[in-house]
This record gives sequence, C-alpha cells and structure tokens, in this order.
Amino acid sequence: MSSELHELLFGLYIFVLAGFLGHHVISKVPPLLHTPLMAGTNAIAGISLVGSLVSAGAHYSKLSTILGFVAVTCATINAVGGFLITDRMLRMFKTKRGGTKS
Amino acid sequence: MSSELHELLFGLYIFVLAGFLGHHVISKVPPLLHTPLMAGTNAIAGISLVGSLVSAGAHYSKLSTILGFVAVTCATINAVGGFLITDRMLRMFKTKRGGTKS
Amino acid sequence: MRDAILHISYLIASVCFILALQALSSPKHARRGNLLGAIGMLVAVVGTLLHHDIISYEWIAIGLILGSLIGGAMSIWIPMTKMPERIALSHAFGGLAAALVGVSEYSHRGAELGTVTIVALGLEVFLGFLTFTGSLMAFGKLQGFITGAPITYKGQNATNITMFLSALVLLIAFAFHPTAAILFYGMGTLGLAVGVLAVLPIGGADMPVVISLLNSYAGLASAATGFALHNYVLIIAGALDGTSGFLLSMKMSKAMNRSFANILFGAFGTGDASPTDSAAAAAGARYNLATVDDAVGVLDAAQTLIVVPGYGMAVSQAQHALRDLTSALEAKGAKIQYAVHPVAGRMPGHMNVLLAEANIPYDQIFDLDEINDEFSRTDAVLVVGANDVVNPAAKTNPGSAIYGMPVFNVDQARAIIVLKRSMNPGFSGLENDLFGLPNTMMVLGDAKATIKELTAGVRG
Amino acid sequence: MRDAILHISYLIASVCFILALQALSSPKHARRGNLLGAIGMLVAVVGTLLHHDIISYEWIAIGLILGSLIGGAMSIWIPMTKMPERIALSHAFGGLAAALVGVSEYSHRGAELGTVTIVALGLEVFLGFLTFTGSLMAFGKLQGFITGAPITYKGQNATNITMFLSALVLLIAFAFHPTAAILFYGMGTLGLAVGVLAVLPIGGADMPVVISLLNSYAGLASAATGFALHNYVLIIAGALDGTSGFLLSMKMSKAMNRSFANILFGAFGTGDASPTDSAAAAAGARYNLATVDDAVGVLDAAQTLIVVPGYGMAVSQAQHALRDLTSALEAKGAKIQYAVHPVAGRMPGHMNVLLAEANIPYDQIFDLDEINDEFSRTDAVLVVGANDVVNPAAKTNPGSAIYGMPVFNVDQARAIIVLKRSMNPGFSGLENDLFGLPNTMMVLGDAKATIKELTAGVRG
Ligand SMILES: NC(=O)c1ccc[n+]([C@@H]2O[C@H](COP(=O)([O-])OP(=O)(O)OC[C@H]3O[C@@H](n4cnc5c(N)ncnc54)[C@H](OP(=O)(O)O)[C@@H]3O)[C@@H](O)[C@H]2O)c1
Ligand SMILES: NC(=O)c1ccc[n+]([C@@H]2O[C@H](COP(=O)([O-])OP(=O)(O)OC[C@H]3O[C@@H](n4cnc5c(N)ncnc54)[C@H](OP(=O)(O)O)[C@@H]3O)[C@@H](O)[C@H]2O)c1
Repeated sequence: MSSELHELLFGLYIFVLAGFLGHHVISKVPPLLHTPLMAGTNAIAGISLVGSLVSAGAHYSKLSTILGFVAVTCATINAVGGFLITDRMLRMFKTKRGGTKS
Repeated sequence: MSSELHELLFGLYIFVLAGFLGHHVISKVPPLLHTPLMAGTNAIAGISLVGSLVSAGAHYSKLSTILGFVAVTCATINAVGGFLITDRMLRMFKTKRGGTKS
Repeated sequence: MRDAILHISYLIASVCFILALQALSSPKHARRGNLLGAIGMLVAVVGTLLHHDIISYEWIAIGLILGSLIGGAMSIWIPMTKMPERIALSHAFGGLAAALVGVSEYSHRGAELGTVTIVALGLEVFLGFLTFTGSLMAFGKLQGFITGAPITYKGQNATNITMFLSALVLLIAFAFHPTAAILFYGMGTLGLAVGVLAVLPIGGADMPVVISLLNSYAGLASAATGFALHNYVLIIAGALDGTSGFLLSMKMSKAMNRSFANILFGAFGTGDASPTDSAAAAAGARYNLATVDDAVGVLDAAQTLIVVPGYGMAVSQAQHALRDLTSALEAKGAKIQYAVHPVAGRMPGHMNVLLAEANIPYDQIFDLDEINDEFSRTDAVLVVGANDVVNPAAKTNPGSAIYGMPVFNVDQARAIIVLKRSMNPGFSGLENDLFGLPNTMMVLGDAKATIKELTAGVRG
Repeated sequence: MRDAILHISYLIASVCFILALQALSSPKHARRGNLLGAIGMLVAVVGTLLHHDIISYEWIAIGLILGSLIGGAMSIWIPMTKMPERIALSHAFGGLAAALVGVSEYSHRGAELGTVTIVALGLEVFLGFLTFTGSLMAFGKLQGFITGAPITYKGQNATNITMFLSALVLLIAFAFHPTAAILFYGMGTLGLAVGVLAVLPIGGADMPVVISLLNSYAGLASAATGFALHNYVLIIAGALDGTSGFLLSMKMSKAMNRSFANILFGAFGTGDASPTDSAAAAAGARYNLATVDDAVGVLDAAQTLIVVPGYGMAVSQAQHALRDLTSALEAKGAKIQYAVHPVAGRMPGHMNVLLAEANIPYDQIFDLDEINDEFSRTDAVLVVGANDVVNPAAKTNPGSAIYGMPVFNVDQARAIIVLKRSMNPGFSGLENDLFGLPNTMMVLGDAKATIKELTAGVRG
C-alpha cells in the first residue's frame, strides 16, 4: 500500500475515534456551560497555529511566509483569546454566596 | 523519524483515543446489562482472530502454523460463542408481558 | 529525535484537549480543565518550533506576539453580553488561518503532492474561506452592520445549491489535475462566495445556529488541514470542534422546535411581527398594565419567587441589578430560584453566563425539566425580558409557529410579573397569551431601570 | 489494493465494535448493536483472508469450523447461572490465543524485529499467558475443581511482587537483546506462573472481581498484539476491552465497599463465618421461624410487594418459580417490583439476566437508588436468597466488615419474608440483624421448593 494511502487510513482512524469521543464528551456538558463550551472549543481550534508556524518560519517562498504570518496571527488570537475568555467566564460560576463582582 | 517509531506513535494515538472512548461508552451501560456487557466485550476480544489467521495460513514454519491453528480455534470460540451468548441474553430482556420461556 | 519530540508533544496536546472538554461536565473542575487545555496548546507550539523546516523565527515571533496582544485584549475587555459576536469573529479568524495555511502549502509544494493531500487541501480552502466570510456576515448581522432581516432574492436556494455542487465538481477535477492552480483557487473563491450568500438570507436572530454550524465547518477545515499535513492533533481538535458545533446547533434547533433545513433555508426570524395567529390577539385581550408599586407589593408578599430571565435581560444588561433585587428579597426571607430555558437569550448558555457574571450561584439556577413542576406551587414569578420561552401558545395552540417547543409553565403560577419595554413580540414574532392572563402584571420599561426601582421599593 | 481492502475492513470493524458497545446503553437497541458487532467481526475476518502472506487455507478452515462448533455449542447449552464460569473460560481462550500469536511471530521473525515490536511481543506473551492460567484458576475455583477457600502461604505477596518485578527486568533485558530467545520464553513462563500464584490466594467468591480484572489484562494483551502487528483494530478492541474490565472491577469493589488491594491481597471471602462482630449474635437474637402458610397469609394480604433476589436465587435456579409466584399474585391485583442490588449474586448484572430469563419485564426491575425509598411504604418484602445486600449492619454497625456498603432498606418494611436454607451467613460471612427483627419471617428451605409451595398456597 502506498504510504499516502496509509496516512489517509490512519487519519481516518483518528478522525472516526475522535468524532465518537467528541460526541460523548460534548453531550455530557450541561446547558449551564454551553457558552464556555463554545469559547473553549474555539480556543482548542487555535491549534491550527501549529500548521501555520511552519509556513511562517520555513522561507519556502515570500508568499508562504506572508500567508503563514497572517495565519499565525489569526490562530494565536483564537488560542490565547479563547483560553483567556473561557477562563474569565468559568471563574464567574460559583455555588457559594459572596465574592466580588467581576 | 524511523518508521518503527512512527508506527508506535500511531498506535499510541489510537490506544489513547480508544481508551477515552471506552471509558465513556462503558460508563453508559446500565447495571441491568452488565452481564451482556462482559459477554459482549469477550466476543469483541475475539478479534485477535485476525492476528492468528495469518500465522495459521502463512507457512512461515511448522511451529507457526500449529500455534496459529490453535490460536484461530481459541479466538473463534470467543468470537462466535461470545456474540451468540450475548444475543441469547439480550433476547430475554423484554418490557411487555407475555412471550414464552426461553 | 526532533521529530519524535514533535509528535509526542502533539500526543500530549491531544490528551490535554480531551481532558479540557471532559472537565466541562461540571463547573467545579471546568476551570482546571481549561488551564490544562492551554498547557496542551503551549506544549504543541513549543514542540512545533523544533520542526526542522523552520529556519527563522522573526515572523513567527511577531505573529505570536501580535496575536496574543489582540486575543488578550479582546478577551479582557469584551462585555459578556457580546459573546455571540466574539465567537463569530473568532470563527472568522480560525477559518482564515486554515485557508491561508492551505494556500501556502499548495503554493510551494503543489506539484509534488499526492491525491489524498490534494483533496484535503481543496476541502481545507473551501471550508476555511466559507467559514471566514460566513462568520464575518454573522458578526455583521449581530452587530447591526448588516441588516438582521433576511435578505432574500428569487432563486437563492437554487444558487446556493449550485455553488455547493460546483465546488464538488471542482474538487473532483482538482484531484485529477493537481497542478491546475486555477481549480484550487476556484474552490477558494467559491468558498468565499458561499459564505456570504448562504448567510445573507438567514435572519439575524437565527445567527446563533449559524455560528454553531460554522463552528463545525471550522472544525472540518482543521481536520482537513490535519489530513493534508499528516498532523494528528489537528485532526483530533478538528473532530472535537466539529462535533461540538454540530451537536450544539442540533440542540438549538430542537429546543426551538425547528428543523435545520427550516433555519438554513427558511428565512425565518424577520422581526416582522405576525400576531394574527394568536388567540390573544383574536380575543383583543386587555393587558393588566401595572405600576412598580403594584409589583413591589407582590414581591414583598412572596415567600417563594422564580425568576425567568430572557433575551431582554441581556439587552438591558440587567443581571447585576437583578442580583441586587433578589438579594434584597432574600434578606427578607424569600426563597429565590432562577429558571433558565435552553434557548433563552440568543446563544446556548447565554443566560447562565450573565447570571454567573452577576455572582448568582449556579445551584440556584434550574433547567426546564428540573423546575417546570414548581411554577404551579410558587407564590410569584418574575419574567425579566423573556417572551417566547414563556409563551403558552407553544403548549395550547397547534396553529402557532412555536407549537410543540417546550416552554416554562409560567401560566400556572399564582402571580406573574413581566418586565419588558412594550407589547412587541419576541424573537419568533408571535403574540403571547401569557401577558393577557388576569394574574399577570405587565410593568413596561427597560428591564434594568424597572428592576432598580423595584429594589428601591422592596428595600424601603 | 488488497492491503487497502484489508485496512478498510479493519476500520469498518472498529466502527462496528464501537457502535455495538454504545448500543448496550439500553436493552431496546442492544441486540441490534450486538448483531452489528458480529458483522464487524465477519468483515475483519474476510478482509484478513486476503492478506498476501496467507498461502493455504486448510488449517484456517479447520480452526474456524472447530472454533465455531465449540463456541456455538457452549453458548447454546450453557445455563444462564453458569455465566461467570463461561466468561472465565473465554478469557482463558483469549489469553492463550494472544500468547500463541506472540510466540509464533517471534519464532519466525525474531531477529528482524525492531525494539518497539520486541517490547510489544514481550508484553503480549506475559499478559496472554498470565490471563490464560489466571482465568483457568478462576474457572476452577468457581466450578469447585479447586477449593474456593483462599490458599495462602507465608510470603505470598512478596513472591508475587518479586515475580512481577522479574518480568519487568526480563522485558528490559529483552528489549536490548531481542535475539535472546530465552528471555522471551522466560517472560512467557513467568506469565504462566503469575497467573496461578496470584489467583490461588483469592477466595472463590471474589472471583468475579478477578475475572473482570483478567478481562482488562486480556484487553491489554490484545492491544500489545496490535502494537506488534501494526494492527489498529486490535489496539482499539483491546483498549475497549481493557477499559470495560477495569471499570467493572472498580464498580464491583466500590459497591462491595472494599479496595482493590484488599481483594487482590486480602484473602477475604473464606466462607468461614465469623459472626462475632454482629450485634444480633451478641444479643442472642431469636429468629421468627415461619411456615409456608404464614408466608402465604402475608403475601395474600399485600397490595404492594418488593422482591429482593440474591445469590441464593441463582443457586437454587428459582427464577422461573419466582415468576410463577409473582404472576399469581399479580393476577390477584398485587403490584410487584423487583429490587436488584449492584452486587447481588456473583457477577455484575447476574440477577438481571436470570430475571430476564424468566420473562420478567425489565421495567419492573429497579436499582438501589430508584427503589430504596419505597421499602418503608410497601406492604411486604420477599427476600429470595439475598443476605449481605439486605444486611442493616452495613448502615448501623461501624465495626462490621461491610459497614458503609450501600444496602437496601428492607429493615424499614412492614413485613419481611426471607427465603434461605439455614441460618448460615452469606458471602461476607457476617450475621444479619435483619433476620432477627420482629417483623421478619424466616421460611427455611431451598428457595425454589419453598416458592413452589408458596405459589400453590396463593393459588389455592
Ligand atoms: N438561546 C439560543 O441559543 C437561541 C438561538 C437562536 C434563537 N433563539 C430564540 O430566541 C428566543 C429566546 O426567547 P426569550 O424568551 O429569551 O427572548 P424573546 O422571545 O426574544 O423575547 C425577548 C423579550 O425581551 C424584551 N426586551 C428586549 N429588550 C428589553 C429591555 N431592554 N428591557 C426589557 N425587556 C426587553 C422584548 O420585548 P420588548 O421589545 O417589548 O422590550 C422581548 O419580548 C427564542 O424564540 C429562541 O428560539 C435562541
Ligand atoms: N455481584 C457481584 O458482582 C459480586 C461479585 C463478588 C462478590 N459479590 C458479593 O456477593 C454478595 C452478594 O450478596 P447476596 O445478598 O446476593 O448474596 P449472599 O450475601 O452471598 O447471600 C446469599 C444467600 O443465599 C442463600 N442461599 C444459598 N443457596 C440457597 C438456596 N438454594 N435456596 C435458598 N437460599 C439459598 C444463602 O443462605 P443459606 O446458605 O442459609 O441458604 C445465603 O445467605 C455480596 O456480599 C457481594 O459483595 C458480588
């Protein structure tokens, strides 16, 4: 089997398993936390950063570098911003009374 | 990276994802069905059959063939027997009254 | 060796992401999980920086710093009520990043790529650009830059379908002619166009469903990137993201009692009230318009009170004022519960975040199933800018557009106080029979202002 | 091409297995799921038969036919009460198969294998042979071929730990000297020995926990095979199997209120009664020994009855007789519920399968949490061969060995009928205060025989 087909199959295994897993994990999130969930998955999607880092640093061509740079910036906004805002939201959920307004 | 290390990493990805998935899937099985669960996972474990088939049919050496043959037999007992007995149990679970004794 | 470290860092990141999402099953450990997710991201980035193709770090450093500053600033200063906009924007960034990586990859490796990678790249730019413009449109509609009303034209569904099919044809052609750059860029352009044209005809208030759906497209684009780059953490993150967006949009449309197709092609949510199908309108119901003092009397007498917040609370930013009011009532010995409907507000979990922001403990907040039997037993109900989620027509009027959607049994309560600005309908454009009931008091005005007066009245 | 088909068949099989386990979340679709699992297995086998290394099919055919006949026969004729034995045996087969594949692989490819594969093979034979002998021991103890009492000797825990450590040392040495066959076969031999010696000192009644644990070892052995052969469906099935066994053994030990370590090293479950720690024994309680007629009177008068089955029902195979009795009572208008404790019997879900076998609908069967508040409200409780799971000492006597284990509140019922053969204790060897309560009637005798008499009494 060609190595490319092998990679495809392997990717499919991962995709299928992660899809099933995602289904189970997400359905366990209570409505209470659906907004942080949206923000959190956004942050995780910032992982596309790792794809763009290579483009931005590899000097394949001027175009690649510029596109990579823009992509790094966009993905970093998502990653950093996403985790920060999710944390900001989650910090607000409390059971006990008291505490200051955030 | 050596192709062997690559394969190991692949395997680890799969193992980790399947482990997480297993955790979620199994914890959703109600106590009512714990015995069928044990029988069913047993049946699924019969998949080691695919490993033994090659040994039994490849004529690598006489020893390999014999070991493969025994392994095929054992794994087939699990696979065939496991699915049959799980089905036999599951068939018995009914909500409505009536039906004959099985 | 470097390569091994790279891959191990990705495996660690994948596990961290899974644990982060698992932790969201309860607010108790959700924060720790989020931290773990951030650590996973850091590990993956550090691992990537060891990649042997990377020869200079200046653009990387600038991008990382710039992105962190913008991302950090956005998340510190954005008000909680703007979360839908925030999320739409970040999908736009995510889609753009995926698409640009795809273009960059194709531009420098084009000829040497195998069919699988080629198809993955094609999907990546199409979905990436679609998510980009689609999310920008959604953002614009939410912000009011673009009219929230559905912009419809004759044959729009046919156009959209044609564009999707063309993309498919291009993809197949591209798989066979991987060097034909025009096919590749054609797919990207189509993606940009579909994003705009598919979102335009959808009403502004339906944007949350659109945003969730774009979330799952963004996830698929990430996964496609993963297939193109043989990068498994991208595939895993993309699949998690994709299922999350998909499940949330399913949940929303189910809780709104509408089909996916109806939202995507229905041009619903115009904002034009069409009150003709309501029994109340037909009966020419008179409303019981009450003063703040009347309402204070009811609140003072209530031993048990259920508060039902809705989109109006978000509009008027009334959550902190509400907290002061309920604190004052609790100080007098009343028992307060909050009833939050799954589609109250304009985003899943919208009300919960606002109540949490106002320091309202989440163990006082209850779901539809948990609290719906309590309404008939409670002394009073305070409806703060909610409308559709308390509309009894959903239970009683088979002709209503929201018939069958589960709603709170507020109509069974002994005394009901409703805070809103006018007798205008809510999101679905329907009249609400609840407002005409004899035991309902309508206190008209901005919710925050009214609540402040109520608090003053209760205090003294 | 063949290779692609092979791998695609494995992917399909993996998905089928996952769906099969997911379907077990409810009895409604569990059967369909099981069928899907079987189809997945078939697809994987057919795909494998295309493997280019396979040059002759005669041994394969014989093995498949022989295995199908034995497996089919075993599952058709085995009585439901013998399920624990059945499962122990099949783990033995599974472990043996994994170990033999490992030996075969090493014997013909030994020298050319890389470190990763070598380590995986070492683990595979160790775990495979351990599961093999361990499961045979468990089977022997359940069947009574080997005494169920813990066979202990001085320093047994030290011996077991030493053996585990030696296996680890061998594994490391083997990784560096992959051609030293003696190391490989040494690991296999150690596995065989550990399986025997680790299970010997564990009491027969604790075998269910041991079996579940061996289940997870069998899963790990499968996964190791998958790593050695680069076969992902084996890794997936192994991981699913491993987590299932592990979770079930955790659940059991939790519901029995004992730690894992206590079961594995505690030599508990001797069968020797040690009734000294029971308040009832200390008080020299008198038991209220009743006749069948007395019990018939109580049953006749009861409008609501809760049946609590336990291990004694399995021993006496009383499930069908019980069904006849409850049908007779239902015909007279009584409402019957069944309360099944998570560790009633000797295997997770044991009682449920037996009740299902007797055609008792599962919507009449309730869990601990669901029914525990009902006991104080019901007219009568019929305890059929249950003991520990209804022992109030678990709630009231901090000195008791089962203190803290959740039990049914049978002691709060108005009238209690207990069916057992003697005043002997149950699994844990403890006296049961319940039997001495004034409202408890003890009807001694084999459960099945007694129930038949009760049915005759109720009918007549
Ligand atoms: N949560 C989601 O995920 C989601 C997503 C998409 C759609 N939706 C839909 O959105 C709706 C949500 O229901 P809902 O009951 O929360 O809201 P709603 O039905 O949209 O009603 C909101 C009400 O708030 C009032 N309001 C607006 N601004 C106000 C202010 N400043 N002060 C006081 N009142 C104010 C409005 O009346 P006035 O104009 O008279 O003040 C309006 O009747 C549902 O139909 C749901 O299907 C929800
Ligand atoms: N379910 C699991 O997964 C699992 C696993 C391991 C251990 N365990 C343990 O097993 C125990 C299960 O509790 P349990 O209440 O079901 O059973 P139990 O405490 O073992 O008691 C069973 C009772 O049935 C009676 N009995 C035996 N044969 C009988 C017959 N032919 N007719 C009538 N009565 C008969 C025995 O009394 P006589 O001898 O007087 O007749 C005995 O007292 C718990 O301690 C649990 O921790 C369960």
